[in-house]
Amino acid sequence: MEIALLHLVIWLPALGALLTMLLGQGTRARGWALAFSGLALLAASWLYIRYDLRASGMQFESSFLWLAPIGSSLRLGVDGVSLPLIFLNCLLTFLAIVISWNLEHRPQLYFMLLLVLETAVSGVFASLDLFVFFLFWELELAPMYLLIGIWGGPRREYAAMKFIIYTVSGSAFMLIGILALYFFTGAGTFDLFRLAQGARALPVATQVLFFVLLYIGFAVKVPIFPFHTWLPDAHVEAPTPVSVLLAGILLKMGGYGLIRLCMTILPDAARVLVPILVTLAVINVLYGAAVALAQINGDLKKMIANSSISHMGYVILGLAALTSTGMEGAVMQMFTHGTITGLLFMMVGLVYDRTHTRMIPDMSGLAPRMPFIATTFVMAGLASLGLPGMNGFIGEFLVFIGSYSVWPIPTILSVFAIVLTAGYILWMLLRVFFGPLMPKWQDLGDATPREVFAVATLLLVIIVVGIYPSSVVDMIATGVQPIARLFA
Amino acid sequence: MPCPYKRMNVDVWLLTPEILLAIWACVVLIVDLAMPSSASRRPLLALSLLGIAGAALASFALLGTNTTSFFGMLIIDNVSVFFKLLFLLAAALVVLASETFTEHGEFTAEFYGLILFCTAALMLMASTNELMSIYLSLETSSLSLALLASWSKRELRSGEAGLKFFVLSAVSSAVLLFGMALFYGVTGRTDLRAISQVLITSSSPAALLAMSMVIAGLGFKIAAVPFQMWTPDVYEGAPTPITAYLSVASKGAGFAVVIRIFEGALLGGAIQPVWMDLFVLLSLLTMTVGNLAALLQRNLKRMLAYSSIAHVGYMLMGLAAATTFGLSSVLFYLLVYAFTNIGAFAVVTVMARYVEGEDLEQYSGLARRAPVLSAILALCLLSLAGLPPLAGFFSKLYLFWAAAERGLYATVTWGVINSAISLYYYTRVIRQMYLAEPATDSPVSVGLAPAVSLAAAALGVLAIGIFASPFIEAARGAALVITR
Amino acid sequence: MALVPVGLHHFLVLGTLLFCIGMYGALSRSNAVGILLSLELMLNGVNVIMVAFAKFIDTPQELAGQVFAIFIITVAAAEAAVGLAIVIGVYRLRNTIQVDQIDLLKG
Amino acid sequence: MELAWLVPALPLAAFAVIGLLTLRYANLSSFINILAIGGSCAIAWMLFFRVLGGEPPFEQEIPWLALNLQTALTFGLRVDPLSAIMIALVTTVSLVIQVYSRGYLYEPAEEGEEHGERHGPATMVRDSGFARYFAFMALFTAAMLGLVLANNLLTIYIFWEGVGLGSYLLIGFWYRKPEAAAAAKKAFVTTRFGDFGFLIGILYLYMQTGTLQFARLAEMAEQGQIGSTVLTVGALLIFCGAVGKSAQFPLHVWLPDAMEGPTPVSALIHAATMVAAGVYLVARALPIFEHAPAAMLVVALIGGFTAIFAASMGLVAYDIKRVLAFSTISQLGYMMLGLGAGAIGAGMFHLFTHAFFKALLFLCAGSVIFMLHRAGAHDPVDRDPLDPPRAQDIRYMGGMWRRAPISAITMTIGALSLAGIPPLAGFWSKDDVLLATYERASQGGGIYWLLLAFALATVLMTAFYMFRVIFMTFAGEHRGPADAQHIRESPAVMTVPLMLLALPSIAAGLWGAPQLGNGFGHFLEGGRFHSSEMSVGLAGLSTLLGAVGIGLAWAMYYRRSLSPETMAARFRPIYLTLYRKYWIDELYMWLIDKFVVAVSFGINWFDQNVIDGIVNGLANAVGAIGNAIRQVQTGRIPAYALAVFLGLTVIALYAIVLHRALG
Amino acid sequence: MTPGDVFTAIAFYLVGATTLVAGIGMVLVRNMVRSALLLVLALGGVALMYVLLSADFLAVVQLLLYIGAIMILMLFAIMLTPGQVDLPSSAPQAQRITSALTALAVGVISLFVVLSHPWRIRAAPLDIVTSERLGSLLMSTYVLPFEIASLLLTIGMIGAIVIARED
Repeated sequence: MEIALLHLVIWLPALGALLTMLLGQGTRARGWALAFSGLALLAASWLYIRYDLRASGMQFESSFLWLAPIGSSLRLGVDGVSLPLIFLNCLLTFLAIVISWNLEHRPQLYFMLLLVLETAVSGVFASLDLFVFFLFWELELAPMYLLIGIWGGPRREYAAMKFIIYTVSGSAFMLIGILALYFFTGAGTFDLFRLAQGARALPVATQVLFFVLLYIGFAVKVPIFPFHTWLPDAHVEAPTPVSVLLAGILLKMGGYGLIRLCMTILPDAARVLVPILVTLAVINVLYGAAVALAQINGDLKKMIANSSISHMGYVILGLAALTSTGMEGAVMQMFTHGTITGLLFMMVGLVYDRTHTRMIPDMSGLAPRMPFIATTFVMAGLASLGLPGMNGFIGEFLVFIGSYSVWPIPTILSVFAIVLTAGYILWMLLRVFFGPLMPKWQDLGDATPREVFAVATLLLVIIVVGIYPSSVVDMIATGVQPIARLFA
Repeated sequence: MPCPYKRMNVDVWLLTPEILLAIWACVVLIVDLAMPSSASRRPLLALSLLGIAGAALASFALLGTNTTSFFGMLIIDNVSVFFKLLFLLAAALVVLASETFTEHGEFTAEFYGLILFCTAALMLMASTNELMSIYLSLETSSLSLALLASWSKRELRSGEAGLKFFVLSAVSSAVLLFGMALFYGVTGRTDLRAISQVLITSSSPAALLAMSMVIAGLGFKIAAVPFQMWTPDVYEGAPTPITAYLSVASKGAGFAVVIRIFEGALLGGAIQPVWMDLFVLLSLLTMTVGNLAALLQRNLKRMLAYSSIAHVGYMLMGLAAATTFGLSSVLFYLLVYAFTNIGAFAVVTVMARYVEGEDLEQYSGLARRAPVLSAILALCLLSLAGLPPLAGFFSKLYLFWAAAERGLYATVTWGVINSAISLYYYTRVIRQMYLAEPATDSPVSVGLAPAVSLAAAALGVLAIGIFASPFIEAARGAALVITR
Repeated sequence: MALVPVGLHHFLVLGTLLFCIGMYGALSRSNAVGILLSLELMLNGVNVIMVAFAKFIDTPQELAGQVFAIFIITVAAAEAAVGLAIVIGVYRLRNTIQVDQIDLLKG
Repeated sequence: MELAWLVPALPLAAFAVIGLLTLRYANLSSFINILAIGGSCAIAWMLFFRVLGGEPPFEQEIPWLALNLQTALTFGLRVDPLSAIMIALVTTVSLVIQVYSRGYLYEPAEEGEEHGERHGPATMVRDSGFARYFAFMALFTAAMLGLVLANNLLTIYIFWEGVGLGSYLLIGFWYRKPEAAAAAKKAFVTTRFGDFGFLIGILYLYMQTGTLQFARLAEMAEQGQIGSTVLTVGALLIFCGAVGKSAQFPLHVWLPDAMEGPTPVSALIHAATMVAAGVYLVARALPIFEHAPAAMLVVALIGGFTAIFAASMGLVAYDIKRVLAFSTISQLGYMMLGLGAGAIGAGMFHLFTHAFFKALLFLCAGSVIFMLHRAGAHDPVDRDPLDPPRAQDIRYMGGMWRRAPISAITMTIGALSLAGIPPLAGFWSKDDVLLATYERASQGGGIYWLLLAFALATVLMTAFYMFRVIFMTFAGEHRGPADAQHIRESPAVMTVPLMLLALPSIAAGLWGAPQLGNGFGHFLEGGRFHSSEMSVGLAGLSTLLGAVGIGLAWAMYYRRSLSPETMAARFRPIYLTLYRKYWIDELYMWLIDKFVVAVSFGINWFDQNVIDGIVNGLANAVGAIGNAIRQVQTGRIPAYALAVFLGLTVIALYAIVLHRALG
Repeated sequence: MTPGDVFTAIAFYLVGATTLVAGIGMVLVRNMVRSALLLVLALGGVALMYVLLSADFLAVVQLLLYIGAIMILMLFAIMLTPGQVDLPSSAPQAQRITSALTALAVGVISLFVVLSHPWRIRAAPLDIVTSERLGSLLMSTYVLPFEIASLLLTIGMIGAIVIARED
């Protein structure tokens, strides 16, 4: 029963996609999509509740031998690292479907792709077999490409192509890394833990090489400087719900890969490479913040996208600390960033739907015309700049406290970004919502109940987790414990 | 009265599929003569399919046989049966897809007949073990393909394609012949098995030159760089079903011969290190040239031609491994490649009725006009790009795997990078179909026969990947026969 | 390689030279029929080699070279027929068989 | 004592209820707010008296944030004399201000405002954000209460940021005014600079000591378990936060701008919340500071300097609220000076009294502004952006003494208290600070003499600028655009709070008066308190200086025997420097514009052109190679045949010659 | 060295030289008809070589099939493409030079190889009349290629007709 639960979470959306494809002509598609993503969300919530906090290690495991010739099994399981992310995935997809409700352009294909995406991402987080992991990883590509490419903005084709080329190039290296692990460990299996055992026997230089191969794949996804330039383009062009998913959950696949594959399988290499990782993390944090700040006269979405780069830098910083607190913070930061940036992109979308512009200088004083949107945008912004009481603070604080003892100077540099973040977020809010209302925006309306529902749900998560972090952190702590122990 | 040939170590039954096919080609021609000239030639399609099905049954019956006949010239083992079935499958799918092409043309019966003849020749190529038979069956297939390529007589490009194919194939086979002559001179044999016994220790310059010439001659057939120059032109100019057939069956036959000669006769010989290295070089060159040239190509058929060159590069990597696994992965690759390529070309064939030429522009917004058709093309292209969980990913994976097992890490890495690059041009087609707005809204209708072909291709692309195990096991079993 | 008696090497050299002359023709002719003619010369070069091997080489496969040569001549005949048919087909559409001008397909 | 959590929880709940449910009901919302703060006020006083009655410190905490499976950071509160005083103070002042706000939060009706030419009284309508205002006020109060009750650095940081949030929301309450929105942002970002240091301080201390509990830290510091370097660095980092929140130099720039919020908000910010938080933090962490003399010196230096520095700017400001703001900065400097001198009692006592009279002063100023608004004061269209709005510009006031006696009297009380005239509250507390500084100086700290001189000079300046305001506002004839006839006293809902606040402004000082046993100090520091003899000389000197200041103001602004204009003209460079606030805002703007933003634009350029340029260039290069390869496909048969033979040649050469040569 | 050898040598050099010269002429002359006739001469020379190589049957086949059938076909083709006979039948000079160099390279490599290789020469060179023997070989040992050749001819016939037929 419980094993089935995880399978339900993963396969329900796929089933939904199939049914949408077969039965969901026109706007009927959205009903199917909503139903199945809702069911998946329910299943994920149930899984979340049933998770045993006293145990560390994998739970809800199941395994089916699948590709006997190469020794790959469909082995699934979750721990405290992956389960929050799976839950986040289900939640964000559900909300993405809610806010796409009135989509008129080719809805059938759209909703089908969203569901496929959901299956792929959940699959990535639940796979314990690297080959299956890779399959799910790649499964996400085509839907994302089409989602950006069909429903995106004016430069959507360029952005979609950039996205896919970057990701595929990255995952090509990752595949080489996975195969290299397979061959050099001689384990004859893709089982994560068996590979991890085998990999420890390898010379450190070899491990470092493999780490780098895997790293490139994940670094593109996170994205880590200098592989990041696809992200702003993809975000700017992607439609709102897709941006939500892209920032909210897809980037997390990279961070997850780093901790689940790189760190778990190749701890010795991780130890060697952390100085570089830390440097990159700091660059990400400050560089992303600086570029976000530079968008103050530009594109709202680009600013948020670059803030994502900055915030994902914290994830890397936390991981590079190689302490349980740092890793916990990194995973928590992934979760919180998923909710916050998801919300931010949702808000940008709501504003854009009304003004049809994303250029910050074109907007001013919108708050009186859309009080709800303004309020929630401000709250999202505050969460993003790490205000305590919102969950963004929890992630950042854990990262800082975990990494400070190991990397004081890089941590201080990263902490400085909280000032920069406050600067650009508040500056942006100021210019968009406050001050005198431009006459041309006189007739804008506020959010519809459907939008209110989506926004409020995310906001609720942000605040509840912010006030009661144990609801997530405790689970994450069980998950990172075995990994951190590798470095103890 | 006992068969006189029994005494002479000749078992005609082993040739049943080829004979059946040849006879059936004649039957098609005769039935055509019997039909009134105004009647629809559609029944001929069914008739041809019947013949192919019969030949396929006959080939199936040979499965598991492992014998030689005709004084060692005919070899029937699982590899040859595999290739026979592969060619028959390609022929069947191409015949099905060609309905659109033949419906307005003349000489429909001759078209089908020639395909059947050609298939028979290719099947012979895959099951001979002797230089003369190889040469003759290769020439037979080349001639019929040259004729088929120039079949659209009012089409400027078709004639040009036929001429190019013909001249270059003749040049190449002259080179191949020189090589065979040298092999004969060095070993005194034309029988591959005997040649291999002599060459086990010899790596004289003459043997090496002979080998080089054979590589050059067969390089034409499989379209390896630098012998690939004809490929884009001919693929573009030839009628699309024939292009599909060229890219799958003819290329497959080329590989069959390469496998017989190199993985069979020359395996373990003194010159093995040389040809292994050569294959690696050719592989690198071929995949790179193919992929880069395809990158900005706007003509869909030409792009697929370059892509097929790139795929030869990948397969050469598997051959360069010179292991059972390498060979079996090449066989598997060919199977998957057959499904995907025929699927892609079938879409182009169907679309020929609706669009002018094959420029990508013509496929704008196809997803709106023909969602299923574009989905199949997209699947095939993504499979060619090697995106999981499609069949193309698995076939490529096994190939790289085999090469990696042999220690060809650099080659594999380069191959993976190439695959990533290749995604760009495959995606461009998908972009055109899904992202661009259609110029017209008129829907595209697909006839029954092409639909069957398309469905089979799509099914293959989807299913072979996910349920790869049995196929891979079968391929491994077949490969064992050769490399043992 | 003595001038006399004439042995295997002499014939091999002759065959090779014929092959290369034909090859030069195939490469430098711009008339399609000219290319076909050159190809015939190449095939004849190979034939000379084949037959020479048949005569001089120590082989259990008696006369294999000659048999091969017969088949090559057969192929050449069929090739000529098919090739000329194609050339005439091209000529009919384009009014030229200059291969330099037959370059609609390229790039 | 177990009810302590209710103190912040009640206002927080009020915030939630108003924010989520009753935003549409203005009156109801304000009542919810007042009820909640009233309730927490009652509890706070109860707790205060329990602590006063000698109950031991009470701590309560729950595990909140698991750092790993073994350890968790806690979320906890502590009721001890320090926090007991603070919660009582905060809730009381806040409650009074809430009540006042119900009257204040009206604005002239919108019609006709566009033209700016209206005269005569305005119809006052309730501000459209009435309910929102009370929600924010509740949040702000709750955050401050949480902050003072926190028992560890993490908890305090959480509420610390909450206070920042509250101030952001309230300063930007009239977000339609660009100045207000900008001021809100400025307040938040500037204090964030301080928080940056504070957060690092928390991380640093946690790494070095393994705990964030104040009690535990104090204990460890006392027992010498923490190295002195650690203490110094930790203390200084924490002090960074205090500098930001308490608007100490050089992070003081946000506070004058924070006047853009509604006046009761300013009252709250300046009196009991927000700015007091910095001082409170230092007081709370004083055990750490005490063992780090260098840090103490820095605190005193910053405090002393800020005191005189801010006071000097107050001398020339025309905005009634801005003068008060500078005075706040200056007084906060005092408190810091007191703390830096090692006298927690002095610093906190000044905080305590200051809360009352500064709240009083602001509410009075608010009352004046309200009256002027109601009387129809409006801004000309071409107002110099450097000038304050007319309703706040003391140059356009005057003569309100008769029309608004309650406001006038209470404000004068507040001003006297601030000027340190005995026996008002301000006198006692200011004297405490001076005394502490004096003692510290006489113990051999040369630099402390200078600080004492600063402090004394500040006394003079404070008295001067406060009475400059009093005289210009209330004395003489009305000079403003408002019709003097229509100026009349504010409603009772506003004046009653004024009167209520006037009482402690007069008398609160007695609790800490040495003559009366300095109950405050004893209560706060318990056994550690050492009462110092009041220095009559010092007290006399400061009183004298205060009187001189008042006299000077009287001479210049009442009797006009000294023309301020002439003075300004004569000392124009000085005047301008002060009036333009030493150009520090301009400097910061320049730094941000020309440095931070320029750098970020530079990085953005780098991102677009170099990083992305490389990527796109690579892609284009690959494409170009592909096209080049396609050039080989000339379509000519001889070329293709040539390729075959060339290929053959190369392969043959490789096979026969090269392969062997290469081994 | 027997007189037979000398006779053979003289015949070889005479015929060989003629063949080569005819071949070279064939690839060089501009007029296609002359080129075809020179090829006939070269092929005739090859036929004589077959005689020297004890391949009497082949010599006959060469004369009949090549010179009789193929060359007639070629001449037909040349005649059927009027206007093409006298056009520059060679490519531009640059291409001719590359072609020559390539041919030279292949020739040098091949000659080096065939001359340096230690061929296993049989003790007694083949010296019989081969026609009959060939016939029986084709019908027994080489029956498979023989069958394939018949398939080839069928295809060539059908295809050539279809392609060459005027619509």
